[in-house]
Amino acid sequence: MSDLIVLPLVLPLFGAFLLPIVMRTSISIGAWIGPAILAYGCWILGDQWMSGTALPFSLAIGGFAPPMGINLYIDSLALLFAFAVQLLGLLFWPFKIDQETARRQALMLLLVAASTGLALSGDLFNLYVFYELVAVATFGLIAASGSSAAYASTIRYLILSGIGSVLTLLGIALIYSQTGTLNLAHLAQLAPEQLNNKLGLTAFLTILIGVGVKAELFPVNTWAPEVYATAASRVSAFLAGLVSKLALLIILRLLVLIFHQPEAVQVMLVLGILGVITGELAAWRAKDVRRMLAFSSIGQLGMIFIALAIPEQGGLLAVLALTFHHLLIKSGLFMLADGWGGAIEKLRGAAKRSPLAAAIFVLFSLSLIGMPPLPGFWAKFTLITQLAAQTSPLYLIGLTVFLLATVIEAAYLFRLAALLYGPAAEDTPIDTIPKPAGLSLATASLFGIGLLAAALFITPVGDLLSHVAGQAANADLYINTVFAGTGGSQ
Amino acid sequence: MRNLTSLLFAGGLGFMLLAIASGLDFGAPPMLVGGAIQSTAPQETGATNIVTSVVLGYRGIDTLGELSILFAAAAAAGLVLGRRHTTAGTLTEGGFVLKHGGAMLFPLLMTIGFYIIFHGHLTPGGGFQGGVILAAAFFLPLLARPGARLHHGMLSVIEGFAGSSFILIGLAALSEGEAFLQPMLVQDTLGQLVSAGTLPLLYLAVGLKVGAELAGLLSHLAQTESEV
Amino acid sequence: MTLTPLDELFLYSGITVLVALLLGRRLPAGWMVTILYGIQLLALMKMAPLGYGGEPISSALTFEVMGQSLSWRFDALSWYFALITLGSALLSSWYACGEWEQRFRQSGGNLWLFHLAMTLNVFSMLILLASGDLLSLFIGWELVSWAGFLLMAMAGGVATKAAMRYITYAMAGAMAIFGGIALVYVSAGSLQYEAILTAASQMSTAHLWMLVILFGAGFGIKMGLMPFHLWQAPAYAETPGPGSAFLGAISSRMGLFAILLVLVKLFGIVNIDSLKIPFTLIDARDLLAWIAVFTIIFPTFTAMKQNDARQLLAWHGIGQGGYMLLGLVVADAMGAAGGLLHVFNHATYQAALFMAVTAVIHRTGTADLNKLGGLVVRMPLTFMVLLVGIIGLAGLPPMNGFVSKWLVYRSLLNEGMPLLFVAAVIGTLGTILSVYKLIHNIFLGQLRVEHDNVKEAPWSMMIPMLILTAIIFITGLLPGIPLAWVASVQQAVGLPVPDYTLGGVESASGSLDMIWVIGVLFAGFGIGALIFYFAGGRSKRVHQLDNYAGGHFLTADVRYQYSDNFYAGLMHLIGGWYRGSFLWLEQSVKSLVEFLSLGMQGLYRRANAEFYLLSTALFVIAWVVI
Amino acid sequence: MMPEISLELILYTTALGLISIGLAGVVLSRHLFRMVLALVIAEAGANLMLVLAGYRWDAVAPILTTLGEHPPMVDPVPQAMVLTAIVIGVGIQALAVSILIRIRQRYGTLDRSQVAERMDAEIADTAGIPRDVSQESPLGERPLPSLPDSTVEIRGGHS
Amino acid sequence: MTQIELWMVMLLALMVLSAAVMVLLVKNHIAAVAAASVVSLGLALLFVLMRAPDVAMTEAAVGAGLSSLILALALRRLGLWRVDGVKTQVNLIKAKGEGHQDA
Repeated sequence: MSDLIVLPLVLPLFGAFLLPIVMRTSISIGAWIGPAILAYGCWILGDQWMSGTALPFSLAIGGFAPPMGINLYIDSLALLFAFAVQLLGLLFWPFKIDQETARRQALMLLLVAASTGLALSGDLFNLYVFYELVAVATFGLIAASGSSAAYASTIRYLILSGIGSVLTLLGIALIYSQTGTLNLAHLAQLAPEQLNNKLGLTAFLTILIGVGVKAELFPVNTWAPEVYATAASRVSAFLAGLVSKLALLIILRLLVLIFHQPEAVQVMLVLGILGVITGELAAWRAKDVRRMLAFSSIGQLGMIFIALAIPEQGGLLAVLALTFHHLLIKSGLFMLADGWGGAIEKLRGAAKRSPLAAAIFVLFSLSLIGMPPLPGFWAKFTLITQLAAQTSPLYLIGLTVFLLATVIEAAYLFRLAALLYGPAAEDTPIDTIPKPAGLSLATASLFGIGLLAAALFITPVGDLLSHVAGQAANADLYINTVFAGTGGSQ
Repeated sequence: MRNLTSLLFAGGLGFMLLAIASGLDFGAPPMLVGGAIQSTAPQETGATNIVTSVVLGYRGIDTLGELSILFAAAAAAGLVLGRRHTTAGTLTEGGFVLKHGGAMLFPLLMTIGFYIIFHGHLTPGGGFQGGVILAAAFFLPLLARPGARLHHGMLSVIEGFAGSSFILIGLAALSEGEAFLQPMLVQDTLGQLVSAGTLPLLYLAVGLKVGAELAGLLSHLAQTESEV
Repeated sequence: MTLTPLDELFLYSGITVLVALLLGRRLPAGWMVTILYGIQLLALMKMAPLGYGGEPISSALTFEVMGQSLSWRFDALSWYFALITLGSALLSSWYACGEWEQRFRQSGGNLWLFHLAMTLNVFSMLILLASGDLLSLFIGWELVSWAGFLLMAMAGGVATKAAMRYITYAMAGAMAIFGGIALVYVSAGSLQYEAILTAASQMSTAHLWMLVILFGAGFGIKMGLMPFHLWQAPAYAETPGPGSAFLGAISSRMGLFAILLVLVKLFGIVNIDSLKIPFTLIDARDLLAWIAVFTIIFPTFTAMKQNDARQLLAWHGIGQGGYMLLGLVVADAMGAAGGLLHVFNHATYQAALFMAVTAVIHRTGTADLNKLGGLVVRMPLTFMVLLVGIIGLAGLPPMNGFVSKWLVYRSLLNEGMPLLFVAAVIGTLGTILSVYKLIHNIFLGQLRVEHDNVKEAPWSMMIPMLILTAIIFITGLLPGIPLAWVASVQQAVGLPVPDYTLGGVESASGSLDMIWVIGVLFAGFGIGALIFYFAGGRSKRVHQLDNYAGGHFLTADVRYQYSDNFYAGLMHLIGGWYRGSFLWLEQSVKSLVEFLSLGMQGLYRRANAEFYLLSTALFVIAWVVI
Repeated sequence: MMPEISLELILYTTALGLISIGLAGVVLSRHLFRMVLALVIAEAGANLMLVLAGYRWDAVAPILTTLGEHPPMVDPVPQAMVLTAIVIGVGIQALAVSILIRIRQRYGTLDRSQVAERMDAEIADTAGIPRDVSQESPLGERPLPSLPDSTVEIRGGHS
Repeated sequence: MTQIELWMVMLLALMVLSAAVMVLLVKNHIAAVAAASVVSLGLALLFVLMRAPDVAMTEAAVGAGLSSLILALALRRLGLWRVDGVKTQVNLIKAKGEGHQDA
């Protein structure tokens, strides 16, 4: 059964390769391939979760024992992420049928496969490959929206992310030169002796900056506003919601397993604080919805980086809570932006045109700023208690910045909400006020329902997250799981 | 001012990295994984070219990912450049040498390409290198005769089947109860052409896919548009 | 699971919200909601022993989330505030039923939203009041903030702007509290009140300072304490009539409740007293006292300048909050009793005043003090309500405001704080002046032509007002009734309790018995009437316009009443120096954010992302390597 | 037989030098095509770095020429990874130039700042935002914000 | 590694680095592409010396061959295929103090 876990990773690739051929013969059949594969992937992963197979376990690809071959490491966290990838891939599926359907859907399948790979893989270079695949598929999907601005933003994103991958590759080369292995578990074993030095730190930092491009780490996140403003909403939703979190996952794994140096954490803390400051402040003045969401996303990820900088397990819990919360919210908000994407001023009175959308927006906003019964509050509560418990004054600065940023966030989100519920401008008839498309609205409502469900069942959700965090924070468990069959690395 | 700063920054970064890198023990790599692979690879995969056994065996999924990246890049480039309104227009007609040389080179390049692919597990070279040569073979006529059109349909069919057969070979191992992409049919005839089990098949798939992909990409780039 | 009385209260309150949500679009919704408030009040009465020193009642509802346990309970403090909350909700809702509702609906108001917002406010306030630990306190706090936002913002236009401003302030406050909670959690290891109580005595001075500042600022924002008071008046004034009566009566008192609970009960006023400010003679408690005094003075004088009746009342609401805090901070038996009693008293007359003004708006369509006058002949009952209300507001006998203010003054003198006393009296002076403006400009003087056929307020509005009037007078006459509740509150939060009687307070330094006071007062009136009568006094009715000025007979369409720009001369004397300084402060914070935001946008808009990457890589690696 | 320091230095300098030159090129170029070229160079540097990670003194290429005993070989793993990285690089490069072609078609320029400016303008246009400020114009030229609403009640009532 | 090889490495390194600088400095785009392919070629030779024949082959085929071909084709379609360097209007690295900077 557990061998099948490789299918959600491979089948989308398979589908992507075959899609152009099938589409050539029959578009109607071809259009079903992607959703079917993703639904199957969801089913396999869900089944895996339900069947209660002992997690975590490790799966050697090609039957080669881990340090030599590549292994997939499946713990609750990876499984959750993989499931989220497949599900969101399904929800954000580009259904539009036109001349380029085959290519667009193939790219989407590739994106899903690569994201699943990022969630599951246990090898540093393999992660790099999937990271690049995510990048290329992303570029294609962003550019697919076809506007000139989309091309321009794509090339800027591409170049930035290209430098990022060069730096990542450099970091990988440094690590390999030092240790002679790239398996994360193996590295985790060797790290205390071999990577606990300047070289290890440099390698981590180059990887951090490289991967940070996708994770919207300040200051390599300047691509985000323009890309989110030009790409199709579904793509933006997938990027802001999921891909950034997967990049975070890489950093999280590296931190937990390999790099325990306090300097590594401090760098992230400082960059995270700067990210929060710049993102939230820039969002304050944003004049169109998408860019506002993009800046807010930068701020939110800054918060997650601050959380990531907390060394204890509680910090990890905060990271996970914030991550999944933001995943849900930002995806939903970007779905709303499909149709509401234009200038904020144009949305005057939009609540009358589409009350459901406005209500969902308010719900998301409330959760985003941490209104108590909603899950966002618990995520933020976990974060601030952890932050306050740290002794270094830098964390207190982080706490202060975090709190102030929340105020600013509330101000701009509710400025928009007030606009939505306010009267329409005199010269605009109500029919001309933009309105989210039906499908997007339905998807957004789905996220809203998910959010409410999480709020309702916050106790089990919280327990689940604590369990997941506990598993993810346990480096020894990781090592032992990966090397269980071989009884050691040597 | 900014130019100067950037230059200084880049130089400084390089210098610091150099300082870091000079701490490495150059020329004596730890060979933890590499050493282990060297000693077991010939038995496990049956390939004498150990790089090949790493590329297709130990790190097979990397290669799959890499193929996907190439595919994604080609698909994305296709999406960006589009198919409409393209004719191979402004290329000037190739001269006599180019035309006939191209015609003569085509079979030669094909042979070389396939040779490299099939000997990938024995000698340097393999699917990628061979694939590039195949692509060149397909592309050359286009350069020589601007009017000629590459058969895009054909290419994409080759590409799709090559890619999916890579995965199918991997899945076949899975259905045999082994791990995904586990090498099968390894004979004990190290050094022979038919020795490495499924590896040459995988490399063939890689080569065909790379060749088709790149040829398609090149022809996309070579076409000029009438809509400009 | 057995339902405790507290659970029943929550249940009824929840049902009220549901009724408003589901049936709110139908017309009798107002009555249904009112009746449900009544039922809630009855449920609260089941817990009446709490008001007389009974044992706290816990809710069966508890949660365990992420290692935190949440619980809810009622003690004397909660009960006292809940009583005021439900009372004002009941009367405001009653007031809204009938004619006001119809008018509101005709003018395009969303009645459903109004009822929903009101019920949500009440529900969330009950949750806040019942909080059994800091976390549930914060949850209730946020709920109250957002429910208030809903009620304030629903009128649209100016109201939405005011509500936006409110929510920004409220979020800032909430975040201060949130930070404070995090610090408490770290030092106490738990958010249960018991754990905090034990931890508070061992906290370092710096820690305690930080907590006092964070919580003080957070709760103070809700109360409208001095530097953070700007949001309150516009927000309350723009709320639809009965809503403003309700909000004005109780909403900002939630801040006082939280201050009582956290600063006074948990941290202990003694601990706060020990926080000295270096190089000065004052400590944190003095600081709070002075903030309270300034909160009395400045908003009161700002109120004097208002030309909108609702704005005037709302500004007073801020100032009156200062008296409550002042009394509490003095924290001796009488002062604390005065502060707490003032919560009740203020709720009664503030609600009555807002209702009276709303009634005037209902009949005349305006609350602009420059466009009213002489209404006493058309709306005598409303005039009476307003008169009683302003006597209470000004703190004059025989109304209840006098009692609480007397207690505060008395304790200021007892504790030897003459400066504070003088300052508080200055505040009262401003109050008297400005409430005179209110009653004069609305009811006295010349009736405007356009108001010639104005009628008395409808009975649906009148009855709640009269009930409030009666309460104001009765509790003025017999302050012992609320003082009993106040005493048990003081006991619950660990403050000394005064000796109270039915008519007032007894103490060594001076007693108060309102029965005597009022008796003497009315006796004086009676003697005056007798003298007037026996001296042959006769009255003669003349028409208001039966007169002449400057050699001309008067006509109804010429204004000869001095009401436009009332107190212009006085304003000229005192105004100017403090005017707008807080606005300037607020504006400059906003500009700073705006400016920074512009800078950040520039940062992200520039095309040199690669340069950022390069320099970050350089600095980060340099920091590590070197 | 002569593990000299100089060889090591030369090779690392080459690899890191290529990366630095590439980085500097990306930052300094004003032309998008040249930025792509610079990226290619930086990638080449990273590849070299990776190959260096597997180099071993006096070893042979990782290909078995004789069965049984064989001399020490260099590490094959980095070589396999470099193979992958090179192909990835060329894929991205192809995508980049095809996007460049489109940009050139639409905007008529490949100058970095001009493209950025046009993109900003286009984003603002599609969103429907009037572009009040160009990013070059100083702050002082922006219109002043209107007076706050709160000044109204200080001035006395709302009329 | 013999002395000759050492010299070759040195020479190649010099060649690669100077070609890389050339890529950024030359005005003509064709020349830049050519320089880039020189970099790849030099690297391929270096890889041979580093005992990495597979990589060398790939680098030669992909880096020097294919990549240059792609870039050249792109140049043609970008309209930058001009042998005469003077005609290219685009400045590569802008001279200092000339008009607005994007910093």
